[in-house]
Amino acid sequence: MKLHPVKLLLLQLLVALVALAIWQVGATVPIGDTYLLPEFFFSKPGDVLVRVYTLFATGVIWKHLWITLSETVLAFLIGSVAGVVFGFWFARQPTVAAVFDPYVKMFNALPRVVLAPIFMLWLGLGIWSKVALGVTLVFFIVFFNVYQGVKEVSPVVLANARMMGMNERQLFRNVYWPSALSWMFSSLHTAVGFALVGAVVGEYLGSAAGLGYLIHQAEGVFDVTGVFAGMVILAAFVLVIDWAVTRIENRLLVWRPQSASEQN
Amino acid sequence: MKLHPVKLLLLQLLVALVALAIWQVGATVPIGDTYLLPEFFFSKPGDVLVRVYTLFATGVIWKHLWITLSETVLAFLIGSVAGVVFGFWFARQPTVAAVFDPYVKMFNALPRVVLAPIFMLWLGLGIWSKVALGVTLVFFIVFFNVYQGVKEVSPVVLANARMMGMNERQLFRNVYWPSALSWMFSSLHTAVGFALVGAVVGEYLGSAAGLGYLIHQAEGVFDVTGVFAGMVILAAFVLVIDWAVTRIENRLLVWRPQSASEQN
Amino acid sequence: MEAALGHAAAPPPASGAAMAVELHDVSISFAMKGQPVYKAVAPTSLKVREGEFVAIVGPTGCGKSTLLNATAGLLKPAGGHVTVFGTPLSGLNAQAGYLFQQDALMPWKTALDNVAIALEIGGTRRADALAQAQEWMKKVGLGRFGDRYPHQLSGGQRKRVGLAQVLVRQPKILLMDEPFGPLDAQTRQIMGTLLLNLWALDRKAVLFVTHDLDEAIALSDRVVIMSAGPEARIIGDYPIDLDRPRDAADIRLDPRFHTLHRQIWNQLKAEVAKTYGEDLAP
Amino acid sequence: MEAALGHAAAPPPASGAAMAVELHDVSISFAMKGQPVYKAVAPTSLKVREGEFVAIVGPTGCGKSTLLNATAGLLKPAGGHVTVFGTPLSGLNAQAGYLFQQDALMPWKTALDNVAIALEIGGTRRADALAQAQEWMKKVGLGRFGDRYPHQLSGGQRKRVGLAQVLVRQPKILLMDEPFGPLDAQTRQIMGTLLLNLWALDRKAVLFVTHDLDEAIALSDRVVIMSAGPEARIIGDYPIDLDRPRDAADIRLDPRFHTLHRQIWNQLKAEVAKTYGEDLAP
Amino acid sequence: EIEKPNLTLGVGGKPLLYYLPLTLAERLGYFKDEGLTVEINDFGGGSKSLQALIGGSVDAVTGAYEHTIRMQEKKQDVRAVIDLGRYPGIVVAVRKDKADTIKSAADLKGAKIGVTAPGSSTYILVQYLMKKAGLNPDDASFIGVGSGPSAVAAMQKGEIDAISHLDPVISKLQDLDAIKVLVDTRTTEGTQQVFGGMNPAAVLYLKESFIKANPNTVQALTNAFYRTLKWLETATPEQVAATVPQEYWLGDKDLYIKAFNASRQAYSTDGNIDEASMKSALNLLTTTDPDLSAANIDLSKTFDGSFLAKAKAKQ
Ligand SMILES: Nc1ncnc2c1ncn2[C@@H]1O[C@H](COP(=O)(O)OP(=O)(O)OP(=O)(O)O)[C@@H](O)[C@H]1O
Ligand SMILES: Nc1ncnc2c1ncn2[C@@H]1O[C@H](COP(=O)(O)OP(=O)(O)OP(=O)(O)O)[C@@H](O)[C@H]1O
Ligand SMILES: [Mg+2]
Ligand SMILES: [Mg+2]
Repeated sequence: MKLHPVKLLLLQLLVALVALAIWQVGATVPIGDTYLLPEFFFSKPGDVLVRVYTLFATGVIWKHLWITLSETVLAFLIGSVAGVVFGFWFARQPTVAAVFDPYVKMFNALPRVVLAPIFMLWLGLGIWSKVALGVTLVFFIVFFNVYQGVKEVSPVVLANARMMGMNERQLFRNVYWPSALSWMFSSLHTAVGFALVGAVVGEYLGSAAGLGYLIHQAEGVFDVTGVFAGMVILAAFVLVIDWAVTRIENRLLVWRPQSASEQN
Repeated sequence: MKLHPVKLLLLQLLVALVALAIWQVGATVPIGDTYLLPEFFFSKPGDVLVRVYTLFATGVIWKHLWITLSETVLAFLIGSVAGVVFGFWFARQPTVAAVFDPYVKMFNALPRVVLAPIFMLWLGLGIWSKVALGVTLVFFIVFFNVYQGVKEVSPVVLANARMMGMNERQLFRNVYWPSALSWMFSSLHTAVGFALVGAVVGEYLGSAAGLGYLIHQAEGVFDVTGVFAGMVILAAFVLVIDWAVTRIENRLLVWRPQSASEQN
Repeated sequence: MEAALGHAAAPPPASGAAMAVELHDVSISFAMKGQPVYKAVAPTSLKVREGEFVAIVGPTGCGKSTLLNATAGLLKPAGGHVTVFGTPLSGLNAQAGYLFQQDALMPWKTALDNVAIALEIGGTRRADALAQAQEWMKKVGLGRFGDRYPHQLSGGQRKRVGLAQVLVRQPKILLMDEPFGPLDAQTRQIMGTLLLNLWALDRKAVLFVTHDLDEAIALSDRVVIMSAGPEARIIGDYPIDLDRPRDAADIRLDPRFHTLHRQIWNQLKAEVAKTYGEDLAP
Repeated sequence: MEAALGHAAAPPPASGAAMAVELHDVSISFAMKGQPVYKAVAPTSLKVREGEFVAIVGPTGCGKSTLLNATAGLLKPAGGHVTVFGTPLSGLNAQAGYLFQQDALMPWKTALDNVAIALEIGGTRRADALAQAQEWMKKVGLGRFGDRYPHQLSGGQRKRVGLAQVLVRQPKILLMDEPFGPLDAQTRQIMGTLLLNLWALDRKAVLFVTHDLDEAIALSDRVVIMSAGPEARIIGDYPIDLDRPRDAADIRLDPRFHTLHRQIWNQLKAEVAKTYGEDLAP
Repeated sequence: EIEKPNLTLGVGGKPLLYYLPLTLAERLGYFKDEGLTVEINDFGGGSKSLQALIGGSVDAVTGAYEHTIRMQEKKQDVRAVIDLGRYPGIVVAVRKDKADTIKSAADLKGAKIGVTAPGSSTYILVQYLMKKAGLNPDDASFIGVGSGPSAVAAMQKGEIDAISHLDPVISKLQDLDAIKVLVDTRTTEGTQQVFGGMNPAAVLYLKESFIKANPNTVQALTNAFYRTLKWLETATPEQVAATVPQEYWLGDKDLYIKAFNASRQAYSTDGNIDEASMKSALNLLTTTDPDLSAANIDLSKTFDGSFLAKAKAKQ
């Protein structure tokens, strides 16, 4: 059942090609007299790829990429660490959790675009206001999952560990943490994307550099090719970060049985 | 250990009061000659509450609330259902999952503000473009969690069910679904907030009504009080939806042992 | 070693009776990350006739559960193959009911629902399924525990729900992994009698793993002994030529019972000693 | 019924020996949503002296595990209280080691780490802990299985890792819930001997739940019988006045063993019959 | 002698023609010539760049003159030092197929009008026009359509009947032949019709405290912008197109030149804001926003012409 890596790669490329083909056809072949993907809004795959190439070839992109990368990584790290810490804290302190529960949910529902000016006020225009925006996205995703993950710890394993005499810190290290790991990683895969989204939206709303800045510039002057080139780079980018997360995940979760679906 | 509901409510109110007090002091008492929470950016709690009251008293708010509610609920429902369906599908079809994995992650990383114009192009300026925006947020959160939830099904329980002769549909109903439920609900709590964020951001970027529209309008004329009033209403609003989710959750998860942390 | 047995009351499988399960040189290995492959079971053959009750005994960790898993189709043998009623097994063994060694109840269903679902998936109407399930819950002594969730039951109670869950479907082949492990001696006997009665009704084939030699001899037509792992093999195959129907309590007074018990016990003891020989000072 | 016992080799607890564990009128109830409260255990008193080995037997589902949970401090009694070495228990019983009936190993640690962690949390250096853990893994016959994760072990192997995990800490009070359940008869005896040796070293108190009456009598100073639930009580308390040290195999030949066995068995049988009386047609 | 040679400057949509002088000043190197290093931060909109100014994350903003008036009401002393655009540059237009029914602002009753954002200057201008035509602001519904391609889409898909917007959206729509212009405040004529005079739009504004503390810096900044205005006054469209980055060309140089030509009159030639223009701007606000009362506004505090005067003298 396990796919051969080369075959898998070919299939993935096939999907990409089909998608590009649809894009190309939608942008150039009219149905009736409307285009499915009008060039004005979607550009054309060829143009976008050429633009991506130019961006790299001229080296313009590196500065922007580097800034966005820093923001994303920082947002991801700070957000996940905070999510983990608060997730654990809330799960272990039911009173705290019960009292703050409505407030956490309220904050989670605040639109980040509105918060952006406040972050800029507090943190300035540098990368930190963008990091903060990313953190507000990443945090909640990780938080809720870790919280639930801790509560899902097997009661027998927990009882056993407590009977051994583990104190709260030891329980954390030896029981809660490993048990919540698969929850955490599940949330991290979503969180990686949202860290990037946060950074880019932050840049989009106010900055002097970064992928979001590039996209914003392009959007203002109908340079859809530029917008899509930015998004393509962004997408490629997240794969790299996610790959890193997956590596760490596989490392930390060696102990698990092959999941049922992989087995058959 | 379980808090008495009245005591809990009092504690929650206390937190709210402390927060309001900090807000009030930060906005009116200068430290040196800067304000911690300058009125220009934060307004004052009293003003905001008065504004909230006026919005309701004059009845202006209802139309906007109703629109935002519809968008949020639709985004939440469509996004979660799609997330559940695809989550299950991917978990049960490792080949599909492997092939599409990078694409899913790429889409998750696209900043929604950039997608907004495309949705408006396709779906118009009505509620559907906002719903679509919300869906793109909700979907990924639910999707990743359901996917993981299905993979975490106890191998022995699964083997037992398969030995009974369950077909794929029966396995879904009797094993995967109930087993993934706690994962799903964990994601739903985050998703509720994001559905609302999606709707509001959509309105913010282009619309004729809704809370996001109100907030944007207030922002345009530097009416911070209006912005905060909008956010307060929004926050109250999400609590209502979340409460509904929690009720359904408790209903569907009666079978679980009290979680370890509640027990002690 | 595979002599056909004559029974008095149980339907005697004719000498030429069809084979319910055959393991042909089945060997089983486990691959583990960063460790050499563990060859749990060496190529092993075993035949179980229709209507035959075979007990498997062996030192702990020798590969009994693994063998049942292979027979159930849950585990792909590294070598050899399994045939079920003559056809080679691919995928799951649809003819078999399997009572797992571990807890395998669905935690989100009540005990009664756990039993009823086994029928419902076969198409039985819910009301009928519930009625039959309740019957079986009574038979395993849990008539009043139907609306409990698994975590609200004791270890022995859960096992009995599992037993009801498997038996209610009346499968042609029964695979039972220490079904009576967490039960007291008295309940064990009651459950044993229950199982024998059911088995006597139609010509089920039973593969029964147990650590209780008395039980193995009292219930089965044949007792198979596995050697200690790794590369466990079948090292003994004893026909149990005691009359049927057997009374679980009285049978222990039969001198033939004691002879058999001693024979099997001695072989088993030697085998276990081997496992510990390497690890334990005598 | 609580006669002090004289032992030959095991340190005989002086008549006035301190009480390790006392249950004073402990009763236990379970509240379930939408169902009446289930009174599992009626007010029950039980005293275990330092250095005393008490076996608990009873019909399946009567409340043995529940009673151990209460002694461990994992379950708050509905009435009565528990004292440990004279001090009333609040929170967990820090003096006790508990081998659970269910699998309780940490799935994310290897077998060896599962054992070692029990020492590490007490402050033992990791290297020492690993060395001692490896000793214990050898003692339970799993010297070469240290680097396996629990899901890569057989049922009996997991149980033995659990046993090593509890014993390595050398707690003052041992609570063991069917510790040898999934082990073959021979391994059971080896483990029983291991336990007895350890117990004889220092004056541990042991509460030992088992379904194997032979085992209960062979190992313990006292056998306590619980009645069938709901509202289970202690209905029998038999001092086992057999000489120590006992040889697990030979003891079964002792006539006194048989007398005791018969007495206990009869009472137990009657009790089990009661459980089934309501559910099963005879 | 320049107090703060490293400046941060905020703008809400740098590539827009509305802010062309900024891009030109940067690309022509006039900031450098004045000894300034200017980092330009682009924000999601004009209001966000103002917030950044108030919050202290930028030193100066190129934004709407109207902000300086509004900030007085909020007790923030923000002053313009040079005018960049003398006309608002906003165009009100109707969809081609509605051109027969909607011929003037008075016909906007019941229409769906697209604006960049609720509360923004495009929104205010239509309201002003409607009010002058005797309509109530509630008589039409206003839809925020954003400033990018989505605005074009909204018109193309027929979701709005009329639009009040800026370049390049208007030029693009004209290029697509999708609209008919009702009011064009990019031109002298159009602006005269609406306001009877000038109505300053894009200006360079700073906090009063900053101006006080850094007069030389502000002077340098003003010099650079004044020089740009002078350059722009005489530049050919080709020169402008060649100066701005190619990405700003809206994908098509011809379109860009067309758009520039349409807007060219809107750029200020002398950078000054006279009393009449101020009043006109204030009037625009007070007419449409009942909460804003003219009594609280001291217009002399919205524009500080002293730097401009020195800049002129220097040239
Ligand atoms: N997933 C696995 N990976 C590696 N080794 C395994 C795995 N499952 C079982 N084993 C090994 O295979 C051998 C046989 O295991 P099995 O569970 O069949 O034993 P068993 O005879 O059922 O023992 P018990 O009586 O204790 O249940 C054991 O040594 C065990 O460690
Ligand atoms: N969480 C619970 N909620 C409700 N009832 C429970 C719960 N736990 C145990 N019980 C009930 O309490 C009784 C005693 O359970 P317990 O687990 O102590 O039995 P046991 O003597 O250990 O049985 P076994 O020998 O089968 O392990 C049983 O009838 C069981 O159904
Ligand atoms: Mg086994
Ligand atoms: Mg028990």
